[in-house]
Amino acid sequence: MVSIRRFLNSFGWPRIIIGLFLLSLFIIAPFVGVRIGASLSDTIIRFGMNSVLVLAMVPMIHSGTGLNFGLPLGIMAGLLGGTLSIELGFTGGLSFFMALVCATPFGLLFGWGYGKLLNKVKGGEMIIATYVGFSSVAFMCMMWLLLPYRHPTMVWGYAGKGLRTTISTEGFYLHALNNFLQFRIGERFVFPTGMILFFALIAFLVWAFLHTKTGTAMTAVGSNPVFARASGISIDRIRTLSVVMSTWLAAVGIIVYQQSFGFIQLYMGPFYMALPAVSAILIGGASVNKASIMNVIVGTFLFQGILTMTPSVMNAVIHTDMSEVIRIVVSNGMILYALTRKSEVSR
Amino acid sequence: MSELRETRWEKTLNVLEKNAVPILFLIIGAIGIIFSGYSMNYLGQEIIVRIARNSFLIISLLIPIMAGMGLNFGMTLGAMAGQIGLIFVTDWAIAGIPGMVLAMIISTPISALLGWMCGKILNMAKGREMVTSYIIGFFINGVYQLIVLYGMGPVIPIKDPALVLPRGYGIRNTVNLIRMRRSLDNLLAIRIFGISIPVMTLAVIALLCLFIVWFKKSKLGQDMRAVGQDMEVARAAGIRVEHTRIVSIVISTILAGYGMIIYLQNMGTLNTYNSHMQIGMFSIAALLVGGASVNRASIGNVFLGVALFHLMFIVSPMAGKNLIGQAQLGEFFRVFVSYGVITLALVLYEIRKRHTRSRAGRLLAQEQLDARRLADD
Amino acid sequence: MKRVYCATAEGALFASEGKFMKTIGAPLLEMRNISKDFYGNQVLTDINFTLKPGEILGLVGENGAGKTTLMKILFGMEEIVQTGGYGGEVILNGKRVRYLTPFDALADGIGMVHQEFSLLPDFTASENILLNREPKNRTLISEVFGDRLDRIDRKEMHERSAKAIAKLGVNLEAEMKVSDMPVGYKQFTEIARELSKDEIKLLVLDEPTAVLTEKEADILLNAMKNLAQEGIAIIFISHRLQEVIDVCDSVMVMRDGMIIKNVPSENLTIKEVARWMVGRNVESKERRRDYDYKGQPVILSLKNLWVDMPGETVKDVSLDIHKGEILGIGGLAGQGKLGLPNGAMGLFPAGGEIFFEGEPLPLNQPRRFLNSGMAFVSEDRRGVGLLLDEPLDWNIVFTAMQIQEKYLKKYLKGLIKWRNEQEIEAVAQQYIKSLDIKCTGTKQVTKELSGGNQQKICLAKAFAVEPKLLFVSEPTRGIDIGAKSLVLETIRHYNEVMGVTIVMISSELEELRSICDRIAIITDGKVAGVLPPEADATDFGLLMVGKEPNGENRGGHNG
Amino acid sequence: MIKRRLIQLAVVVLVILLGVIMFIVGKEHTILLDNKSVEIDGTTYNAFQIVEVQVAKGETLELGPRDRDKAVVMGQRHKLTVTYTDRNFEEHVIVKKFSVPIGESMVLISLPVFAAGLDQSLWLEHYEPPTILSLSPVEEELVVTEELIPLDI
Repeated sequence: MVSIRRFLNSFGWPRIIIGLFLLSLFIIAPFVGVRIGASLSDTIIRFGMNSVLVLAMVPMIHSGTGLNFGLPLGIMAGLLGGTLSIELGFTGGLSFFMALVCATPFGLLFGWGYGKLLNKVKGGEMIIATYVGFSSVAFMCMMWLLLPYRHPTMVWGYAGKGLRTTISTEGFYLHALNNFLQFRIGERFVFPTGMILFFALIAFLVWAFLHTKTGTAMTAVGSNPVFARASGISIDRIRTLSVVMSTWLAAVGIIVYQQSFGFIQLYMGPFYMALPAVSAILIGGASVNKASIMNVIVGTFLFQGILTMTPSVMNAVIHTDMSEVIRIVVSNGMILYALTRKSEVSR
Repeated sequence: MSELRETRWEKTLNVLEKNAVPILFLIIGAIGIIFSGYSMNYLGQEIIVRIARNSFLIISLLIPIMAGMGLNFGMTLGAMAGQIGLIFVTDWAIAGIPGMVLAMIISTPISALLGWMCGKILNMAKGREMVTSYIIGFFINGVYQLIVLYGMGPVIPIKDPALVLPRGYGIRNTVNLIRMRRSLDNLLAIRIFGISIPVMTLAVIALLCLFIVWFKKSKLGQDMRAVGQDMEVARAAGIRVEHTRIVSIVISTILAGYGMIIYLQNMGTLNTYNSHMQIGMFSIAALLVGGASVNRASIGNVFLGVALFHLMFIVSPMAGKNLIGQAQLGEFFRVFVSYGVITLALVLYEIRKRHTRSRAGRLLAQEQLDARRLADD
Repeated sequence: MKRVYCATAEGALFASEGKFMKTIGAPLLEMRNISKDFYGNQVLTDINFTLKPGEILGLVGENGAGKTTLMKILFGMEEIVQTGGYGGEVILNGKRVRYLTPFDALADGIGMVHQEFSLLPDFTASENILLNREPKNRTLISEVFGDRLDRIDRKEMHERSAKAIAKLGVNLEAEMKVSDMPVGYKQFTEIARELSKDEIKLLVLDEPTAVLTEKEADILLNAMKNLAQEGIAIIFISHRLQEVIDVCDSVMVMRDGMIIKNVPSENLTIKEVARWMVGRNVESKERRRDYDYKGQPVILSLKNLWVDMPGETVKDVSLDIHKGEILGIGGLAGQGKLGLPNGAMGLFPAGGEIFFEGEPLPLNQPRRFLNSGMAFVSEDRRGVGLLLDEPLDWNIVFTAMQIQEKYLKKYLKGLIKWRNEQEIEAVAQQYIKSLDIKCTGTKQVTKELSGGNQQKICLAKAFAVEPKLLFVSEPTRGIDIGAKSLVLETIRHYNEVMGVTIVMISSELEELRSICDRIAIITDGKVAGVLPPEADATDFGLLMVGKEPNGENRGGHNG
Repeated sequence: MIKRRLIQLAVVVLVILLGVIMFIVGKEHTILLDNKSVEIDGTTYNAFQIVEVQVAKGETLELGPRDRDKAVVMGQRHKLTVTYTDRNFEEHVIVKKFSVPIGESMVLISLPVFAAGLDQSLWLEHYEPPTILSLSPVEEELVVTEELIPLDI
């Protein structure tokens, strides 16, 4: 009994509630004529789309730099990468790879500057990260208008310049991963093997990094910076590194997202993308200063599961789609819960 | 504490750093004016209108800052309460000043409740007030949508078909406030050199300023300043820290509600699902532009802020058009600047906090050097 | 020096007044066989004393003698209540009192001025003095919204605070902002706050003169006398024995939670008091080697080191440490002994020069400190010493791994440095055995261990880097007797077998004397003197209060 | 303490009262003015050839036979001015105060009856606008909840 209670506390009530909620959705689904197969594969696809973005939270949380509300900054790098690879005329699977390549330098650069900034504002990271994200989106809005892109599929037809608000990845890296080794069970359940494998690969890299000397140092910095400092570790260096990693992961994440989603959304599109990612990892059991790959997987699955199931089930049951509202309440409620918890670090 | 010797350069830097934001905006504004080519008269009129329109909202931010809770991103809560009030009076067809007053009366209890919740939560997240209040804004926005988009119609009776969505429940994207449009502004408005001045609105704002000044002198104001400086000392002196913090948020929220009503009576239309979110961000940006910081803000900051920020806001699209031939660029620019300035102000604040901390060390070093120098001669 | 004589003169003169005062009036405060234990370890045993109105009682004793606990009991601090209250009874004005919160004590007219200021920097003196006791006027609005919207009566406020300041007899401008005040004035503001309470009967001053300049201290001492004459009783806690003897009617010396002496202050000598303080002049039984450190080369030398460590400021320390010795560093809390190692390692901003094995070593760079072959076991175990949320094996190997790349598998010519879990496991096991650390296994999370075992982990962490010189700070603080001796044994073992030079910082003099080759006493941020462990306890006591053993005044006011 | 509670209670009551007053004073009413012949128990009141009507200080409306027009007013009590010329070309001006019952958003005033100087209950009646159910399906408007770039603030 006691052990159960301890488990529940460690796992956290909100997670259990959300988990049960999702479970109940899956149970109700067939009775209201929603096909499990389809919705399950939807969930998995959305999982693949978002998991890397959620993974982008891990390094920064590990180094104690807090939740990465500045995710959009990394996404900007990803957008630059994607558009560049198209502009340079790459197509098909290659364009996906090139997108990653082109995004990398931006990711590293942005991350480095962002990291330096966050080192200057220890204690106030999260709110500042939020606004760094917003500012970067707004700034890039101007850039999308000004940058000399020419590729006909991307620029406004009439003006011949200035990027469109949404660009189709059709013919470029659309489903570059999804279709790789894809298989289907029944006529509705489709499994995007490639995308899941890709996530597995990236996740493994992060996991591996955390087992190296530097990775260990990063965990220590997050767990107790003073201790790390007393062991001769330069906290700022480690933090900057973690921010660079997070930013790069965000860049990769958005490209993976686009290859499945089918569109590159520019301008204000990525504005609020940080919040779902943040709440996902929190739902997965992470706290403001502790996170693991497991949190990412669990969280993303739960969160995306709810996002896919609520609309269909809700519609079927009460004929009104409240999923949007539910999303807002659940995700922000989760973030609030995490912020108001006494942070686990015992000092 | 004996004076820390700093080079003139360091001193000037400090001064610049303290006023970095307003200076920056003066420059942006000046450039903008030149390229937009608007007439001074037009700009003057616009600025006056916007001071009347926005000041009240921005002033509502002052009290939490006094209580050391930083920028109250949760002011959106008040804005929502105000909007709910307006929706009701519009449905009941109450016009003019009575409409506004009634809307305020309706908004008050809602604001108070939301503010109290917000305060409670913020007490659980000490040290992270800003980001928390910011998320609370989003969270409550979800609840607001639940009520306005789904609740209004079936649960909460709304008769006027002009308000309800064609599908039969939920409020439309925009609510026309024609019945009370400018009713406060036009009340004994006067014209001076072709610029019409909404005397009544300004009078109301002046009244609020007096309230703020008076409030600072009250016991509660004193307690808030104490709590703002050091919760532990305040608690040791027997001040109810948590309660005081909650009250400061409640007051701020209620004022924000009233501010929103004044703001919307000038706008004339309510953008049901966006006005409140936008106004929160822009009010905070304006206050910071006025040279306020996370822990210091005065009424002066408010008016300077509104003037400078909105100057930028007015001129940038036209300037963008004349410069690169794209008005849209200017619109993006002003959004960028709004977010950028908040970022900048927050960063400067954090840096300054560390700076003051490091001074102590430098002081000690200086004393040691002096001591040794004395020993030497 | 000059001021000491004049002060003594005042003292003598005043002592007689004191006597006169004592003769009148029933006891204001009486404490009857007070005792207190924190979970079985006795910190106060059978405390009895009385205090008359207008009496000044000097309370002296080493840190941990129980002074603070006694005062906490008097004030009914939460922690006392939470840890199961106390034995005996406190009698105020003939009626038995037992406070549950400090506010009750304040209400009964007991005021306390703490060592660290509790002032609001942006408030003026008067705003601080009357904090939350401001004079108010009702307003119409407060009728509706409650008292808290009363208007503060600034004029009245100014007058009342000015009156309180006047009682002190200092020229402190009531409308001066605290942040603009010299430190002494802050102290006065604190005291004025207590005096502004009309019902004040008993005033407790904890180390009030520590931060004051000579002149300010004199003003304060005089003020105390004036207050006493007005019938306010004062308990004066101080390490500046001269002042205590000068100003107090009687001096109460505490040690190990007991009252050693409670005597009138007339013709007391600092020497006596110091001896009572440091106490038992017993030779500790431990065998003590005589190690000829002078014969050994200097391994580490500090030159004019200053350290900005809050509460433990080091002002100007020059010290040579010889190879292979165990150097003890003692002194009273707040005098700077802890600042020394923390500054040397660079955990706090420091200045001056340090040379390790002749090489100059840059300050404020922990990395360089560790690379050079030194290690530091911090006194702040939970804050600095450990990763509480991580398994203990991590804690043990972490520093060594980061500094010396131990316990790592290298791939691709060291491009990838992988944690070598087996090695880590092994070394953790080894230390668990050698220091017999009580734990469920190498993967147990550190915060679950007892204080003693945590301390051993800290030591293991330091040993794992195999340092040439090891700073050990308060190694036995807050751990049980068994662990204590084992820790000390281990330290000596490493010194003798591995030849590691040890610098041990401790506030327990006996502990230092039991294992060190020589002991430096830090007072007021400087080295007051260095003595052999077998030196007379009195001399240590005198050094701690800033007096040369030969009786010549040295301490007093940061002189 | 009791005193304060009472004061607070009083304030709350006052505020609510204020609200009610505002509701009444600010309520907008649409007044339909009807110039049709009506028959009330036997007697017929003929429509005017031409009649000028002014509600409160609003604009003056001209109504021919079987005309209907509307005036929008704020609050309850209003002055109704009716000016007409009868068969023997005498001009009559009738000025009368009337008050719209609370809660009514639309009332209909029959001018001939009004002019005949009968009781208000006879010439002022509640009016329920016919609900037109449009056969053409109204297109659903899309709700925008995340508009990030406002045109003006």
